[in-house]
Amino acid sequence: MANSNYLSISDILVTNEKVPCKFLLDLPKMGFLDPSATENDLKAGTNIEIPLWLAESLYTRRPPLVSVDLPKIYKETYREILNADSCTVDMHKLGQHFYELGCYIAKHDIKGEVSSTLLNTFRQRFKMILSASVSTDSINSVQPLSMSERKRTEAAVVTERALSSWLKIGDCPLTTANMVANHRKRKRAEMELL
Amino acid sequence: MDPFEIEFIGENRIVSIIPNFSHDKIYLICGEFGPFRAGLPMNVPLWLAVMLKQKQKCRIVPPDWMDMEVLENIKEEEKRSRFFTKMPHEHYMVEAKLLLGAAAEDIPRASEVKTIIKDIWDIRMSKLRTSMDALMKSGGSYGRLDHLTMMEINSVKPLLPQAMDELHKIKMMTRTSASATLNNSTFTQSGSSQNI
Amino acid sequence: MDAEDIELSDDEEEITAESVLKTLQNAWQNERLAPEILPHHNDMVECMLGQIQHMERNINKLPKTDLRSCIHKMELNRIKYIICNYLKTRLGKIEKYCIAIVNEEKQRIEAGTNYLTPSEFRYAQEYITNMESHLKNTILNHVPGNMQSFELNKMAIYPNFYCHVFLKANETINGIILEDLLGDQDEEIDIEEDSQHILQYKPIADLVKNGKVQLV
Amino acid sequence: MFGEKVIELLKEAERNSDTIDLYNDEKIRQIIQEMHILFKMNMDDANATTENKSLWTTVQVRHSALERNKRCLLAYLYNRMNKIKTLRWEFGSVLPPDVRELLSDSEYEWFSKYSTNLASYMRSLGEDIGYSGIDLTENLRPPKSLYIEVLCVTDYGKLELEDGDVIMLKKNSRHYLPTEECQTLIRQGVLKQII
Repeated sequence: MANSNYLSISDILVTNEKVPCKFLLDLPKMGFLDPSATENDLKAGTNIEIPLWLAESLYTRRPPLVSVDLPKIYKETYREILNADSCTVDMHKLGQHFYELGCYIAKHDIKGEVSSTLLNTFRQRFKMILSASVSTDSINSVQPLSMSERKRTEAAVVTERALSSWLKIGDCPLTTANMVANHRKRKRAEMELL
Repeated sequence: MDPFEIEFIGENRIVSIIPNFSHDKIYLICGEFGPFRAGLPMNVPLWLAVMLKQKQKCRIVPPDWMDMEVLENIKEEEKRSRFFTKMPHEHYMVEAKLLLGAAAEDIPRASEVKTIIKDIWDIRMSKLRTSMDALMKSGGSYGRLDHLTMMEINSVKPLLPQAMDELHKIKMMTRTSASATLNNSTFTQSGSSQNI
Repeated sequence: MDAEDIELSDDEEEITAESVLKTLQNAWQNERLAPEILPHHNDMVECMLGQIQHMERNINKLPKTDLRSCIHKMELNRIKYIICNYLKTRLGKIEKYCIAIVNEEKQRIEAGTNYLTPSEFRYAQEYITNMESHLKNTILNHVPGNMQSFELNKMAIYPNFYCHVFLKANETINGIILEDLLGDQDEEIDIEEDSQHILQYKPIADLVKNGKVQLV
Repeated sequence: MFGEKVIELLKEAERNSDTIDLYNDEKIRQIIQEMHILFKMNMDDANATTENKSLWTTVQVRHSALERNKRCLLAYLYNRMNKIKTLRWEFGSVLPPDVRELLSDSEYEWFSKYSTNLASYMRSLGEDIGYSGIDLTENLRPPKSLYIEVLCVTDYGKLELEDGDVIMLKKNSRHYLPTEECQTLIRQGVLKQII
């Protein structure tokens, strides 16, 4: 199936994450990509972090202009921690887009272990999401989640709430449309600021 | 789907009422019902039963399963079994909620009935969560879910199917790197199906 | 006051309004739960609209306080809800996957196996035209020359056939193949009548369309 | 220049997923401006590649940045289009002025065209059997009862019911109305169902 991501904002944000790269050839006039560089050209051998989309486009040239290294969360030290007990890891701080970025970056992992770490981590942390979704505490009380984990949890909480209110309420209430309500709320907030 | 939509589907289920009025057959698009004879039991769709009850035009005949003895057995069985047991029918929870809501006085020991049905529901919901976790751990690509009712299935959406989608996406996107080193992978992928 | 049996022009056997309603309700449920747009059931929709119209005329003849009037009205509201929700769900998919749907539909029209009704197809085409002209007006006509093209292929969004769905089997089906991405051992499963499963949509897409399974 | 500005724009859009923000004309203009600068540099360097072959790579890198900017701009617009669609379904074909002014002119034109397309689709429903169309923005919730009790939230004015009765919808007034006839007003936030 063809890629459906072109217009996806979340995919754009994922591919905007920075990854460490080593430049293999000189790149004229691109010195500005390296904040510490003083020269106009970017020299072969320079190690810098650049957004994934740029890294990919440089990597896919023939010959490749860069070699892409793994961000630290996917490196061996972290992989060991994740495989042991991923539920203790603060994904909010270490991997906002852990799974999504991991999928893109896996091909740069020579050992091929990123894939199993991703799957393993996902399966382990699923339990956290599961319990967070039925917990009465707020989402923030669980071990910090990655962006997509958070979205998943929020969706599960919505389902859970809908179900428990269904169990309580007899009638199927008609309500104000979402956008209408939110715009009105925002307008009220703006009025109060004035 | 929204629980109210599942309820809407469940409302087509046929239940028995005893009308307090007489009327000829009514020809609805979903079928013919009647004739209505005051005092004589007859079958109508659940939505119609609730509507007539609210207009005080009928009494509800409690479904066979809405009986403490039957329910005690179901509860015991559900507690004992590792799997989901067969419920009285696909929409037991919808029927219970609507009939106990609109016609509690027609159902003997209504408040006990209500409590025990909620107990059964809670046992099943907690079993469901355990099963979801087990399904993900065992591979997360296929599961069998006999005897789960539509409302129960709906309660794991979108969480379970989306998590399975995500697992599949990770496998698909990282396939090339993974297949090369599958043998020394620290994680074993089980293709076997999980019964939940 | 009669919900008459109606005859659908193409079919020889007589079909009751009751059975049409059931089919439509199943079609609605499938449409809600399937990732892709399913073949339309316009004949069912029109048949029900006809029934509604007929019934509404009759209701108006009844005294307002007549019990039957409330009952019929309530039933009509239920059917209207199904129809509206069904059509709206389809529109939502048509909008989201417009480029992919129109491309595929053009081939299907040639083969006479169209999924969309003529007005849905018109709607989809008009939707793309409007999208194109808006994006051109705002962005594409203003960016540098070699960036101006409206790239349908890139913009297309496809339904995810690999997403997981819940189903109940209407009959026993043997040999559904579950792909195993990491190993080489695809798994083959049989599903018995009335059993329920969660699995990928892809291997069962045709079974949804021919009514052998029901999405739940 | 390498897509930073446009990311700010998208992050902004992502933050407020429940409402639509003011169309950021200024930023869009700046981004397009930058694209022209990049393009100009590329034209110049492309002409110089005969002397300096390695410049060709630089041209290609800038080209990627241009493509990236284009993608981001389209994603920004597309995301807003989806919200504007929701506005049509929830507010109806006439937008309140304070919402209308959040859209650019071209967006408003798109809104109108969307609305027209939708209207002609809805009109076509059932036309073969003599129907005058179906309003799909109604019947949004599974029906429960034919009449409901509602509270009026604003001074709305007169409402004529199908049976010819006219009622006055004043702030804080309570009414018992046919569900079918007040569901749209509930969606628009004029009435509130009392449960």
